[in-house]
Amino acid sequence: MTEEVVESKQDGSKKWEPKIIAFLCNWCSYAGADLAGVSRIQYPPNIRIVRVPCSGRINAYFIIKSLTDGWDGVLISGCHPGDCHYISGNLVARRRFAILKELLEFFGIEPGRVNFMWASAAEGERFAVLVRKATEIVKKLGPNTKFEKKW
Amino acid sequence: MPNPYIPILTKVKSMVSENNVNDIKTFELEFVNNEEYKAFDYIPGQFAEISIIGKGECPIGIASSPTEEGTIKFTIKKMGTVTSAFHNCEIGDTIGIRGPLGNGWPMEELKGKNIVVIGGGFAFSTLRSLILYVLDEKHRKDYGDITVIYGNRNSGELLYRDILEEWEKRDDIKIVLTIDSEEESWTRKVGYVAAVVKEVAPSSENAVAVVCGPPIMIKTAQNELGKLNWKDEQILNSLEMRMKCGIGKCGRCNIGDKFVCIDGPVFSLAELKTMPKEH
Amino acid sequence: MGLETENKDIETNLREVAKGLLKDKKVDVIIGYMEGTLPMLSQPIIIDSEEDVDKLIWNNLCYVNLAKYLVPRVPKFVDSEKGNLKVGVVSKGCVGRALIHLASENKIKLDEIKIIGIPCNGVVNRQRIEMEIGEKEILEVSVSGNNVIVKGKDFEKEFPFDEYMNDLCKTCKIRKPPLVSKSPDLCVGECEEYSNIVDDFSDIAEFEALTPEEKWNQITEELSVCTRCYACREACPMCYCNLCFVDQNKPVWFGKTTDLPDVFVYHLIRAMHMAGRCVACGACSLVCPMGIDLNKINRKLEKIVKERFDFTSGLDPDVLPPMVDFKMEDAQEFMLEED
Amino acid sequence: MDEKIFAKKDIGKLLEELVPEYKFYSPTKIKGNIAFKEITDVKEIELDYLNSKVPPKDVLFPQKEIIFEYRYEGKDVIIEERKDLEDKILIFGVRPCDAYSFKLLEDFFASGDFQDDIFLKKRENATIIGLGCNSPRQSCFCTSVGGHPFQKESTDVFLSDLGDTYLVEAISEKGENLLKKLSWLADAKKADIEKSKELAKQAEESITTKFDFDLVTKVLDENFEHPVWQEISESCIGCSSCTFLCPTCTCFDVLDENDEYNNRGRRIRIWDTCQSCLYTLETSGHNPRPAKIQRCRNRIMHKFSYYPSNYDCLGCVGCGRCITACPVNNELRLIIDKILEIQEKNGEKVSA
Repeated sequence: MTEEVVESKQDGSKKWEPKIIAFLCNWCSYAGADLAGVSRIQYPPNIRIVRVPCSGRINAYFIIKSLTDGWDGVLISGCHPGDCHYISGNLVARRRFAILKELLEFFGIEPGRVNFMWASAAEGERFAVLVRKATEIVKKLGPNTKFEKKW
Repeated sequence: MPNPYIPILTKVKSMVSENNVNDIKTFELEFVNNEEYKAFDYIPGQFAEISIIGKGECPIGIASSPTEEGTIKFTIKKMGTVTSAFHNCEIGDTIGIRGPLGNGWPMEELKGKNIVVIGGGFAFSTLRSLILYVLDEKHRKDYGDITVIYGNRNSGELLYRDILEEWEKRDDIKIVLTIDSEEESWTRKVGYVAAVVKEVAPSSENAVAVVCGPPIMIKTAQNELGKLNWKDEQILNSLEMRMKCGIGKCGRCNIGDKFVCIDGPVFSLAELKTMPKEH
Repeated sequence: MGLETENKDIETNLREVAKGLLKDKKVDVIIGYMEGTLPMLSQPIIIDSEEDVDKLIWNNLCYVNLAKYLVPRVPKFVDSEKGNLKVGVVSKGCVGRALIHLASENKIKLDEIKIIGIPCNGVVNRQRIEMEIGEKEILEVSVSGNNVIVKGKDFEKEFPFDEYMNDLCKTCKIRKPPLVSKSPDLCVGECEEYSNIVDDFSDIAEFEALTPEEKWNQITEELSVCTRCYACREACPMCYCNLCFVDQNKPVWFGKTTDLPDVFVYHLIRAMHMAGRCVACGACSLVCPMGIDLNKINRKLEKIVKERFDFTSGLDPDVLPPMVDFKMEDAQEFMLEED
Repeated sequence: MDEKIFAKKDIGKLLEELVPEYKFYSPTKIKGNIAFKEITDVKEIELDYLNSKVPPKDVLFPQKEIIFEYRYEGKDVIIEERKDLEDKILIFGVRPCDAYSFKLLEDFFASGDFQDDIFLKKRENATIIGLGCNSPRQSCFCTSVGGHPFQKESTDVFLSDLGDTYLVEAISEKGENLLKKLSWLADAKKADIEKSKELAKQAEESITTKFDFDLVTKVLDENFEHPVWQEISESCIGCSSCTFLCPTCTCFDVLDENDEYNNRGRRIRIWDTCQSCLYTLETSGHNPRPAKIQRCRNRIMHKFSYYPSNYDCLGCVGCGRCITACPVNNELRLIIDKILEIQEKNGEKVSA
């Protein structure tokens, strides 16, 4: 993936910025992101949002494919446990995420590359805070180069 | 000899949707380099490996006849990854072709004979090429009577409608169109191809039947021909098989010790009967 | 322990039991193991007549997981008239577990099979021995006392069985097929359900303590020789998908080449699919023509599933596998939280 | 040209001299297995080996090979052909069975109206240094397929392992030229040549697996629909280890690999296997070889029936890799035995 290099306004130096793909569930987190926007709560512009019907829709393929495609980080957000629009989608997903998170770490992928969070439609502030946190984590890890193919 | 894996580059000149469902399109391709077009010397029934570079490659029968100058045509149904990519093409997109590949219809051997063309569904593309070739004024005198039996599921699936209309107006070719079940405003035949073959009862005398279509149609039509005293040697088929290279190297299109890509795709029924039933 | 004598007893009993089952028409066919043509191998065999029972063997080289032949059933297990035949499956612990787990996924019906349980004390890690022998031909393998004796043209080497056992067998607690009350299966020899091995996953602790970089290096080195022949997938009783994710082409999820990222991703996702399903038979590693060791990954999965969901696969056909189940109170310490 | 002698300890000298000119492939140990890899350091060379796990076929026909590279510029495509096909390759220490496989591959890729340019160019630029096989394995049967543990066909230089030294013979013109460059090689003594002959004889005698493949081909041709195929395919799990480790298997799949962020990509070919269900699966869902029985049969028929009828030779070099690799021990020797049994049974019927 082409690296995102952002020119700093203060001193003109060029700095690497991570690109993060965010899968947000339609009912809570996507609305939460919306709320953050409407409420003019600032959060880092590093995330690119993909709206999915439910966090239960998120397959491990999506996450790993994102990493192989060169995204520096993956962020997944769904409704809080118990609040799922489809009753238990996020609970099934949570088990999947738990396994994936541990496996990725076991396979030597930095644990911070893939982050999971819950954010409801009313939590614009929380959404912004956690996105900021995830961005910081990924920024510290640096560019994702492990899946690059030789050309 | 040039590397046979390198495609010749062409551009999409036009795209025509062929059926009501809009999942079959005919692509007209124009060669980037005219020299390469001149070297692209093919006969009806041959195929080419065409690719959208970056999406992949697939073998498709050439639908145009060598008598149509300037471009070549492919009729493609939207099925898998590559064919879907074709349907997303725009005019001017680059298409790679490798070919012509395989042995086409035996045009030399057919000379002086009556030809019965039996086609079903979208497999009609190489038959279109054959008929156009035979009807061309340069070649028409070389061949005997031509009968075309062409069946489809419904009238909306009928390919090449304008050209069929033209043919119907001519008196040196007999066109029999049929659809599986009755429809309003359909004035031609109704019924499966095999039944129509029985009804038309083409004579096997000094004739060759060219059969192309879905497996079940091929089988039933061949049975009917058999009943009409056609010999296995007189019945020609064009086979389809999964292919990657089209030049006999990638291995997968073998039926027994024959490769469909280089020994076929045209086989007579007599030949097929000596081969394993792995097609 | 005297492996050889113990095995001989089992073998004799097994043949008797098999004969009885076939004679009384309790089963139509039996799938078991027979002598291989190479010293380090055994061969699966399907028998349907009493005369053939003497071909059945049991030793520490019987490592193929026979459950593989039931999902989908091989043609010999289906009769054109009677439909599914009753199959007796010679089952060591992990084969039994695989059958039971497959039953919990509704892939087989336990009343259509008969588990012929066998106490197993582990299979030989043939790849490790082959690699240690190196470029010499092994002509004969025998087991004596606690040693695997490997003989060749001009060498003879002993390997302590405890150490050269397949890694998953070392920590295996379920050495005989778990007996499910619903289907009265039988066991050759005594059948206690668990042996008292304490399993604290210490075997992977060392690896887990490494930094991501070190883990990455070790795993990628291990996987670098993978030829993508998918023997691991084909030998795994749990891999029964009609179309594997690597073969899907609409869309193409992951590359099919032997480039490192593609190989890595294949093994990562395959592991993901094994969570809560792996029955620790070790077939994937033992069949690998390149000798790739996947056991560590399988152990990690076992650990995650045990610790998080307190689940061990293949014990009870009526318990939902963890990945299709959930609890409100599942741990979620890995989720991002505000500080 | 006369035979030469070359001390094993001088291998470094050989490497040093040849590396500037050639890509030097030699047996080396990777994760416990012998593999043919490009090397530059003498320490990597492994001289004591039976045979490599993956055949040296993968030097000339690698698992993943770039056919061409392309670039997109708007709607135009620019195709770049490979330029590295002219590189000179040297493969050191190829066993006679594998060397013979190069001949089969060459004949196959050159057959018909279309030549596989990529393989043939590489083959043309490759020099093969063969190495006699002193101790064939039990699973080896090269003598039954027209080979020999000391067969020199399709090698350029042939070595015989005499212990501390190799006896060196130039076989082809390419080999002679190579040896001319290595002027420091000493002439071989008569005793060395005798010893090499003795070793060849011993090796040949040690091969116990023997088949009459003319008969096998005949039986196969007549028994395509025989129920024995059900029996043969019964325990096969379809893992395709046999085809991936086979020195004569050539099937491949063609894919496009994209670097989407840079508007470029490459068309590649990767090994494929007739043991996979997807190998013949068509987009329509139709599969000409849907079950294991057909796929198992296809592999055996291809090697021992289709090959003889198309190319007039067996498609097998007798290396025995498929025998040792089969995880369920459904190995070639057993399969051939079962096939020959048909003949025996038929013979009994006739005589009775």
